[in-house]
Amino acid sequence: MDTIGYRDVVGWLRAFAAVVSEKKEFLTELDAAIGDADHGINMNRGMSAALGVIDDHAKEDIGALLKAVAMKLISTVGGASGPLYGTLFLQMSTRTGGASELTAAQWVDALTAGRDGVVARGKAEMGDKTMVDALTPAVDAAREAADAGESPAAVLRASADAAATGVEATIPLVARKGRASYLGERSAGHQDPGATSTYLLLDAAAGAIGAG
Amino acid sequence: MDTIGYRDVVGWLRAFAAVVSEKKEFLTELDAAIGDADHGINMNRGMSAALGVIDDHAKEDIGALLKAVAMKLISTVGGASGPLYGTLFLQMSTRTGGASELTAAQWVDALTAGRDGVVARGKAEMGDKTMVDALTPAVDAAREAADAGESPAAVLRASADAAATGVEATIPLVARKGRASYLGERSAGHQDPGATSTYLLLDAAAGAIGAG
Amino acid sequence: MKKLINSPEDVVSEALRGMEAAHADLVRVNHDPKYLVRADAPVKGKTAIISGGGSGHEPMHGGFVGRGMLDGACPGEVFTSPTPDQMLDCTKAVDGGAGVLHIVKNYTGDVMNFELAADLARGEGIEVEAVVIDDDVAVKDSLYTAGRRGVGATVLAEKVCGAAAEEGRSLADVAQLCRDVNANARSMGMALTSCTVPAAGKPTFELGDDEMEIGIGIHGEPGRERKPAASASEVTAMLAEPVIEDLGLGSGESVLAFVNSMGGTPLIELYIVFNELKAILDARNITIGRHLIGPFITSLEMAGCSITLLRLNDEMTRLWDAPVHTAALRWGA
Amino acid sequence: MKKLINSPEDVVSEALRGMEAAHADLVRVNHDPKYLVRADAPVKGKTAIISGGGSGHEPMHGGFVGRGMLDGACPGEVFTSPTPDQMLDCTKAVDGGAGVLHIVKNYTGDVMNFELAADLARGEGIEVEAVVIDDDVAVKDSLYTAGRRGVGATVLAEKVCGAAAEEGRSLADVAQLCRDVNANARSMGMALTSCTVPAAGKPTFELGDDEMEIGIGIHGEPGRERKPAASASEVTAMLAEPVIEDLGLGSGESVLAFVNSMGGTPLIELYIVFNELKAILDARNITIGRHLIGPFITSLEMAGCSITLLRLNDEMTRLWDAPVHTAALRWGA
Ligand SMILES: Nc1ncnc2c1ncn2[C@@H]1O[C@H](COP(=O)(O)OP(=O)(O)O)[C@@H](O)[C@H]1O
Ligand SMILES: Nc1ncnc2c1ncn2[C@@H]1O[C@H](COP(=O)(O)OP(=O)(O)O)[C@@H](O)[C@H]1O
Ligand SMILES: [Mg+2]
Ligand SMILES: [Mg+2]
Ligand SMILES: [Mg+2]
Ligand SMILES: [Mg+2]
Repeated sequence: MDTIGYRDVVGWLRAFAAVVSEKKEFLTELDAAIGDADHGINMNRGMSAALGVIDDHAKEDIGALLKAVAMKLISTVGGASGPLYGTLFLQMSTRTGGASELTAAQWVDALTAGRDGVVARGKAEMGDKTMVDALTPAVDAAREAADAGESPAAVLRASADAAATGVEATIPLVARKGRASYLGERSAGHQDPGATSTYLLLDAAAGAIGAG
Repeated sequence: MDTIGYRDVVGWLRAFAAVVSEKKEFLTELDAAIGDADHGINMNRGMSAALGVIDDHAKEDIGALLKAVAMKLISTVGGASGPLYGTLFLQMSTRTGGASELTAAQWVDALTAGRDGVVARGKAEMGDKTMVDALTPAVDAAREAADAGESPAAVLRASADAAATGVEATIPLVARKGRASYLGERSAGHQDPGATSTYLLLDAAAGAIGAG
Repeated sequence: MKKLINSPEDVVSEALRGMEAAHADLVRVNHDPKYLVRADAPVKGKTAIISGGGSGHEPMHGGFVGRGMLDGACPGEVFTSPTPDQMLDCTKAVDGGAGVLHIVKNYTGDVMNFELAADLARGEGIEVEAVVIDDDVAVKDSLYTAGRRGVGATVLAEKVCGAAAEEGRSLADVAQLCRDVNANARSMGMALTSCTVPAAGKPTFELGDDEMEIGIGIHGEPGRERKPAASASEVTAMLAEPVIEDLGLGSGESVLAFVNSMGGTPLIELYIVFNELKAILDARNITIGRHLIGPFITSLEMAGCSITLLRLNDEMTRLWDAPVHTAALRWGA
Repeated sequence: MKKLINSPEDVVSEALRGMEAAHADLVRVNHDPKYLVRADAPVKGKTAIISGGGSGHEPMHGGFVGRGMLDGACPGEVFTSPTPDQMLDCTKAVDGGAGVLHIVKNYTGDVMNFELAADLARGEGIEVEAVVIDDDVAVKDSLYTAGRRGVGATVLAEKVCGAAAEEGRSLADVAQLCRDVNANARSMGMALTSCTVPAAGKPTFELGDDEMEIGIGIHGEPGRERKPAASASEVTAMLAEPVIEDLGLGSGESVLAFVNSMGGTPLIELYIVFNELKAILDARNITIGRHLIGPFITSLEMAGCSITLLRLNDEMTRLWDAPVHTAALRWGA
């Protein structure tokens, strides 16, 4: 396959909802260590609600679907991750409006817009120990793979792998944004929950779309 | 020795204060099981304060000393045991006013008056699982020994031994007076704290006066 | 034991100094013996009301001293009745010539100490009446036991009688009203955790991770029954139903519903319980005419709650609504 | 986890129903999306004030809705910021034409969600100002971090600004006053125990039997430093001194001293802390002009306390004293 179709996107979102539900406790435990023990709960509340939106969505319009998911996340997640994930999907939707399939390059454009939206909203930089630390390497790796003419499946795999490395890299960091920043030095030695869920998001894409 | 002198009484009260301080945690634990975990603390607060009264007491008047101790207990112990022990000593003092020594028979009269005061104030009967269950057998045994012409030391030993048996006997009882009564059947199987401190009082008398 | 205290012996006296520092506009504190009275005590010609009991139930009683409620309060050691000398001096300090009502919770220690104090006060020419509150349905009331404990109804009686006294009612009247409140109020409490008396240093009882005690009193003493922990809806029914039965509340009646935290249960959970209580009362067509929700008669940091229902009539409702200005209850002033 | 709840998912909605059942005279509740507004909202011509944040801090914020304080409040899930749709609808429901102030605690989530809501409300033609409260000295304030957290000063700002709005002051005025309160208030908190988020089912962190966390926030998040548990006197100094330094309080100044329970710490201990705080302030010749003592901004059942000091001037004192009638704070009404 050389494009990502509407059904692939649906599969991706469903897979993400499934893995968030499955790893809910794990994400919450990560947040307990350096935050307030709700990240898994927050994401699961949002993605469960998003499932309804996905089911109800009739038009094969990737942008419209991503926008509907974004709005649902904004109105159900709360916390820091609600506006951040909401913004990620919302910005992706602006690049994919009307499309029923995306080339690898279009996907990378959308993801880049999503990442830029997250940065604009949360003002975190690389190394602040946030989801940006997973998102930015993922965007870079995806772009590189797409520029090299790789298949969508390979592009998605590359971005998921880069996100995984980014998540690892958050462990030693001292948080400078979000709730974990209140811990100062004590935040070092723990993996960032938001970066972790971001990796799960991108890994779900690689799994669902690569397999499709 | 065939009488109980003023110095014996002082020795008794000091010995009681010492044993209450030593067994404070134990008495409190007994109270934790069927009451509110303060009997040792209450008695210790009272007897520590009573020590000051004893030290300050100049006149060799047993009744006056017992009265002073009674008033101190009433104003420092609180709870159920404050008025009860206060009344015990107060009634004993009414039978010993002006005396600087007591015969065994006079001692038994005083103790009987004390017991009657406790019963009048608390309205507990034998078998209600209270300090009366230690006091009444002790009074009976003391009277029997005194009537048989035994020495004060023997009379005191007999009453302490009877109190010990009385304490044992409280274990299977269901409490019908005091805080333990709220537990109903669940109070059975536990030794009554007030009966236990009463045994310690009478045992202190046997130890201090028998030895003196 | 972890507590914000300096030493167990000083808990009561230091907290009293804190009350004094905070509420000098409302209360005057005496330290030896310990009692507090409203700032303008004695109020000449007014029936005075005092109460007292072990500490550890804050805000009761000290937090209820002030206009429209108590004239004085005597704090004992934690969970231990105060002593007659405190009660006597407090009685003398509040007597404005119209006599003093002692509101006594039915615990052997409290009753006996207040009896001694009343005898002494009468000996000094002060008219004293005592009313014993015994509203706890968890305890069987019997001639052969210490009888029911005094719990939540105490707070309600102090408020209602305080308002009546403020209106100039006689000692006999206020005492009768206090008996009426007691006769029309019942309570039941439960605990999810024990509490730790500072001087004891460890929890009074141990509860397993999925156990609760139903029918506890307010001294950290164990209850009548240990059960598996249950939902708010089940717990509320276990507490409310015996109360409703015992009061004989019928369709069409109106009650004051008092949902109380034992200390460690947060407000968010009290509102969940209140929501359940409302459903139970609605189903029986009993109206919640007034309510009180919060930690008012506590057992240190114990987690759990109690429910008190008071059958309301117009007069009690009016007296409940009357202005009150104390550290812990305040409205209309 | 033992709590008086039915199921973790329903905690917030059922507690809200409890609030609705209890306080229909004070508040009107909307369930989807969740918010509450004062019973007479919108008040025509009055600057409206709303706040909101995660649940689990009760009585904040819902307990502060009513005359003289908040016009509306948005409860999020436990310890999770509410969402922009709640804030938007609440803003619309309270706007009386004079604009709406959003009082926002400085947490990334709260700030971002309120930003979204303010954008949406402005898009619908409602004038909105937002003031971010960041009074927690435990957190270093830096351009490169999320900055200080909003804690105890929030309660004080809501009361003072509520009184100003009630007097008819403009949105710009009330917002400026809110910034003034924030600039003159600092807080620091500590925990003796963790708390358990219902949906998580176990304590957020574990503290040893003789450990405490100094510098905690209000979300059960660990603090900056774990220390051996200490006496009330030492703990009070650890909290009060950084607050006094950071505020630059000097001899002769007057403060509002707010001693707050995190939920599980009983009132008797708060008064001990207040007594210590008084001694510390006395030694520096700082007067306690006003005070607030109790559980007002809590973290579920967490044991611990926080101290907030607000530098008072005559206007703030007057606004603090102005009548307020809410579920949790009430005087002069
Ligand atoms: N300013 C920010 N920019 C980007 N990501 C952030 C920012 N602040 C927090 N996050 C992410 O949000 C995650 C926490 O989300 P969550 O626990 O759901 O919200 P909250 O912190 O409000 O409880 C963090 O692990 C981090 O990855
Ligand atoms: N009515 C009573 N008559 C005699 N003794 C009583 C009575 N009520 C209680 N007691 C005794 O008091 C003891 C408890 O004393 P204590 O713990 O100091 O007081 P409290 O029960 O007020 O906490 C009981 O163990 C019992 O022996
Ligand atoms: Mg979180
Ligand atoms: Mg006891
Ligand atoms: Mg006791
Ligand atoms: Mg959160």
